Amino acid sequence: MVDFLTSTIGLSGWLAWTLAATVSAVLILNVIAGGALVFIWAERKVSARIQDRLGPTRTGGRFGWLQSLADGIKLLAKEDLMPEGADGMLFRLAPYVSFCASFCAFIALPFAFDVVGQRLNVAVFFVVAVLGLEVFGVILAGYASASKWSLFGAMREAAQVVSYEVPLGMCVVVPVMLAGSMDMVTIAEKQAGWFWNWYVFHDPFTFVIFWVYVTCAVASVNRAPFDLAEAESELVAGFHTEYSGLRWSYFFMAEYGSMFLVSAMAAVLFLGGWNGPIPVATLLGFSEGTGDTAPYLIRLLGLANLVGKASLGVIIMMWIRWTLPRLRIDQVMTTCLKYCTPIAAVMFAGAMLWQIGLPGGLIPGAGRPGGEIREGWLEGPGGRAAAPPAADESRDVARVAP
Amino acid sequence: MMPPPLALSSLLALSVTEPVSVAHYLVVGAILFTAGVACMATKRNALGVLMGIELVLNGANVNFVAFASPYLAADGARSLGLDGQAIALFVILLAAAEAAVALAITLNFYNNHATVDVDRADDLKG
Amino acid sequence: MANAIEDDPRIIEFDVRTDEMLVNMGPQHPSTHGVLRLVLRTDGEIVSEVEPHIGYLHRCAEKIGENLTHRQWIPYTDRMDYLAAMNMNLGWSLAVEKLMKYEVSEKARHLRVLIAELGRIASHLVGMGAYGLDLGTFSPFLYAFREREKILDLFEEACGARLTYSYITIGGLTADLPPGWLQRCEAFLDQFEPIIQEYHTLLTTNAIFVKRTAGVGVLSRDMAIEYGCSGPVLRGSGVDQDLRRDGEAIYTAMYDGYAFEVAVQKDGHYPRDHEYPAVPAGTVLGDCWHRFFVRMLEVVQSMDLVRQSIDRYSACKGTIGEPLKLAEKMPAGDAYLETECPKGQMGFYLVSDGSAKPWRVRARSSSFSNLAVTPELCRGCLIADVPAVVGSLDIVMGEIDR
Amino acid sequence: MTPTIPMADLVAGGLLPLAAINFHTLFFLLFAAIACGAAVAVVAADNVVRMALFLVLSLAATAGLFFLAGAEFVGAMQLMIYVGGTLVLLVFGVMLTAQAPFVTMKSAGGDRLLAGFVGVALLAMLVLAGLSVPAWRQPASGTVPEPTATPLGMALVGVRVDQPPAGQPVDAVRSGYLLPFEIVSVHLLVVLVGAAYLARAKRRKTPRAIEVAASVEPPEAVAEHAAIGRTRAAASVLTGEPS
Repeated sequence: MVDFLTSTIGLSGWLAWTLAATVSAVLILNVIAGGALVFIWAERKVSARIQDRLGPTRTGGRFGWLQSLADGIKLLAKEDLMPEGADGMLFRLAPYVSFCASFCAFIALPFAFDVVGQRLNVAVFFVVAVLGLEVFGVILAGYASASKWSLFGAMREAAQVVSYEVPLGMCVVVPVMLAGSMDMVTIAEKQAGWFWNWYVFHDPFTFVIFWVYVTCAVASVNRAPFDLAEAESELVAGFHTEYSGLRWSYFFMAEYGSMFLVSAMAAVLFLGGWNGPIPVATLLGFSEGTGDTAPYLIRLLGLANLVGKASLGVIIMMWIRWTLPRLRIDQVMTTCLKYCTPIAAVMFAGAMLWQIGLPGGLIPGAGRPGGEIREGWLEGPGGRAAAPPAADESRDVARVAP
Repeated sequence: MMPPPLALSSLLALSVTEPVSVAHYLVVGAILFTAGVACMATKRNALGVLMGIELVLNGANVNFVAFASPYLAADGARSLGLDGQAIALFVILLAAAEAAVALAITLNFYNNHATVDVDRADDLKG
Repeated sequence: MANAIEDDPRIIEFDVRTDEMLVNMGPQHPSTHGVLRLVLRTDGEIVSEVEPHIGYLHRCAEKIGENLTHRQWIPYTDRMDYLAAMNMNLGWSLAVEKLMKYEVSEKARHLRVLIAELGRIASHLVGMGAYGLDLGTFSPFLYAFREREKILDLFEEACGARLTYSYITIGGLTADLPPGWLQRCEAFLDQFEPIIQEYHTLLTTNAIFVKRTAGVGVLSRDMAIEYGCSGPVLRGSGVDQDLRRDGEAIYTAMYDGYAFEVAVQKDGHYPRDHEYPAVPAGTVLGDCWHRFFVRMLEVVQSMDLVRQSIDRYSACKGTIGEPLKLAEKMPAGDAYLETECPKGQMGFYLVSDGSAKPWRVRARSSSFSNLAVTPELCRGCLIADVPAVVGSLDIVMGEIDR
Repeated sequence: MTPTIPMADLVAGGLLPLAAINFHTLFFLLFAAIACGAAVAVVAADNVVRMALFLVLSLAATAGLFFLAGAEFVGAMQLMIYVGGTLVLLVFGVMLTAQAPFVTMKSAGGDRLLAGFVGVALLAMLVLAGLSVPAWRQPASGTVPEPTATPLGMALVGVRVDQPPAGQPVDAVRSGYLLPFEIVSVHLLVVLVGAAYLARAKRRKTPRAIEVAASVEPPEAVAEHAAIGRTRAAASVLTGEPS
């Protein structure tokens, strides 16, 4: 994008950089804010259909598709109340901490080949780490609200998220190991082709660990049946009991942003990323090199694929939420420590052994050899020349559009 | 290119037009380190003391990473390379281990004294 | 009780100095079924003591009764257990009829059974749905209300009201059924029967539901009797008592000739008159799951009774007869009668001085006694168990506070 | 990481003052300001929760500095481990100091003065030391760093791919970090076991219900004991000690 701005339009360098960075930041911001609007509307429609209701029908004409926007405007107009005993600074800051964490994690998420805010060499770790920061806002909110229900919610969330990061980290490491890279773009690229190239179908262990990941992801974003932090029948509304208006809506934007993020992570790590189940582009003879429009088309297709997969994940989370009762805190911890963690550990070891024994994956010839380790690295002096993985791509600050 | 004199370099530090040098990072590390030491010295809350320790270790880490960075190294100078980053990693790991033990000690102290005020940990005073 | 806490495997005792905290659950709280206020003394998530505070819905109904004629007080009984107003009407009417030694016509008797059992289904549906809500699942609540609405439609057709009916009255009922009602009622039963299986899938046999309710809030047989519990709460503890079979003659005469099995676990199993899901492992007789399950069984049992009463009612010739006059003079004396209401044994006591107004009116409510066991059941449980226990008692504050 | 912008291009753009901005330096200054400001705020704050918030800010900004210096993996680990660790600190902070008197524990004025004096002296020494080597003050060469995650991982398992000894085959064991890696792993395990042992769950000797019953005191006594906590009061009632 920077190249385009400088060479085609002739902007000076700093202007091009600033513009490119702003465009990607605004785009990501819109993905979260717009995504939250769409998903809240979808949640209402999905829950309504599950429950034999219609949901919103009138706002914005058919299907009530403007309902969340109307709600947003209502929230803007509402008074931001703060309890008397609250710690003012922390109370005001908490929603933004949550939101910023959710926002920052999107920076490293690839939406399609080359459509990524900042291609990071350690993207997977970065996303998991930054996503863990979201809980910080929740704890601050719970503490600063000066309400016992809020404090309960915050403590539950802290215990839950800190615990679930362990199995989540283990699940995330498996695709990293298979791809030999923590770069999400590389991981997704390695799964190109037919759907049996996806890491979820790589071997039995990855198939199991995918479901462990799903469980842990639902728990780490606090969705039912793990929504203890805001359990309305026990804790009134948990950590956001005392929040109203725009500050409250920031928590929700963060929650829906995180839901989309973990779903997109699942798509990238296990479900082929932006590669569809059938390599349509390849079958039609499109490739990066053909013509001027082909790269755009391929990226658009990839974008649709990834957003579709991630949205499907979000919808499934909604489906679960409107079906299952809530677990109790001790049961949530048991699920994590007695089931998810050991299973993830065993599956991790299994996937590792499989990688040694049958590096090709379950279907012979389907998988691609993983790893960035060059042969030359192990050979000594000459290895240096062949050593560095291509560093060209990862240097750009903004690469939202090709 | 000759290195600028000391007085000038401190002014240049705040200039946004010049590329940063290792010294920039060293100053940041020094500030973090000093803040950590001050934190350890003044806080009565055991958790505050722990936070001070984390700051000190972090300050040291900044130095390691700065020396390890080929980007920051001046022309022709050899950076510490991977060694610096590896040591920084080990520091982070050990800091985590240290925090776990320190928290356990704090917890036991709290159990026995119903406070986390380190000034009251004076049972061994003669 | 100290030993029970020590031996409870669910309680993890950390050797951390902790402070206890008093938390007000209610009177404005999403899961206290109205305006119940529970003061919890908690140590973190563990509840050491629960104290129910009542009286937020007190309306002096009994005192009002001394200033109205017997029939004029019927609408006030509607507002006691407003979820089963038909059964409240029936209880008061029978008590007055007992004082007068009045006997209603055969057709009115069968119609009363029909209406009372439909009312029991409606009440248990609310209890079941709200219990799901207490455990954090929203959808069963709406599924239950969907079916309850159909019962309310039937009631509306019969008496014109949807919540406070005053339909069953002293000396019979205010009106006979409109034409075609019985067919619509049978159509409802046919349509409702398979839906009970859905409830069993969503709640009764759901793994999370069983985890949340099995072994929680165990009410022993002796304690249930000591505290004067009644209804499903008593039967859930394995006490074989149902006033429709064991009550006073004037009440049991109403069910004369009706075949039904009391929903209670006898000799290790529940009645086998229908297909029911098996009792899951981990449940203890007297826990929340059994109380819930008894209610589910009673829904089926009431459906049987409704079908029987439809046959008998349509076999009766003639009219249901006229109810007594609004200001009918009663003989001097007193009478007390308990009936089996959905929530338990509802007793009405009245003293008459020979005038048209009772000299003294007293209602003995089942929810009041059932609520009284809450402190015993919630001692040493987790916060999340409190709504689970209170919900399983299925209380109605209108009846407790009167 | 931002490549430096050629001066000539900027002059041609006619926007010299703005155009001369080195973005790497700009972001460095931004993150450095946050890191240092938050670190000072940790010292200044009295409330333990606020302290934790500032600490997280400082650590996160430091992670940003690591990213700027090309140490992506270290930066990500910093975010993950340090911030996660601080989170636990924060939780403990809230739990252990929930009683009002302990949330803010003010340091004595003299202590602060002394700490300030020593701190300034230390800072001056460190800064002077840092600036004393001319080579360190030379502006960055701007060599684009290579991604270090994979080489770092290789180094940790004992294979150095970045600095092979000239003219010799790699001596994996000597040049790698396999041994330190193993030591640290075992160390972590030992520490985990030790910490779990120190803070292990122990059954109470006195049944909780008795303690609860004992803690029911007249209001004045409760108010008096509020500063040292309810349980302590309850314990003293049980043991008969004056509290």
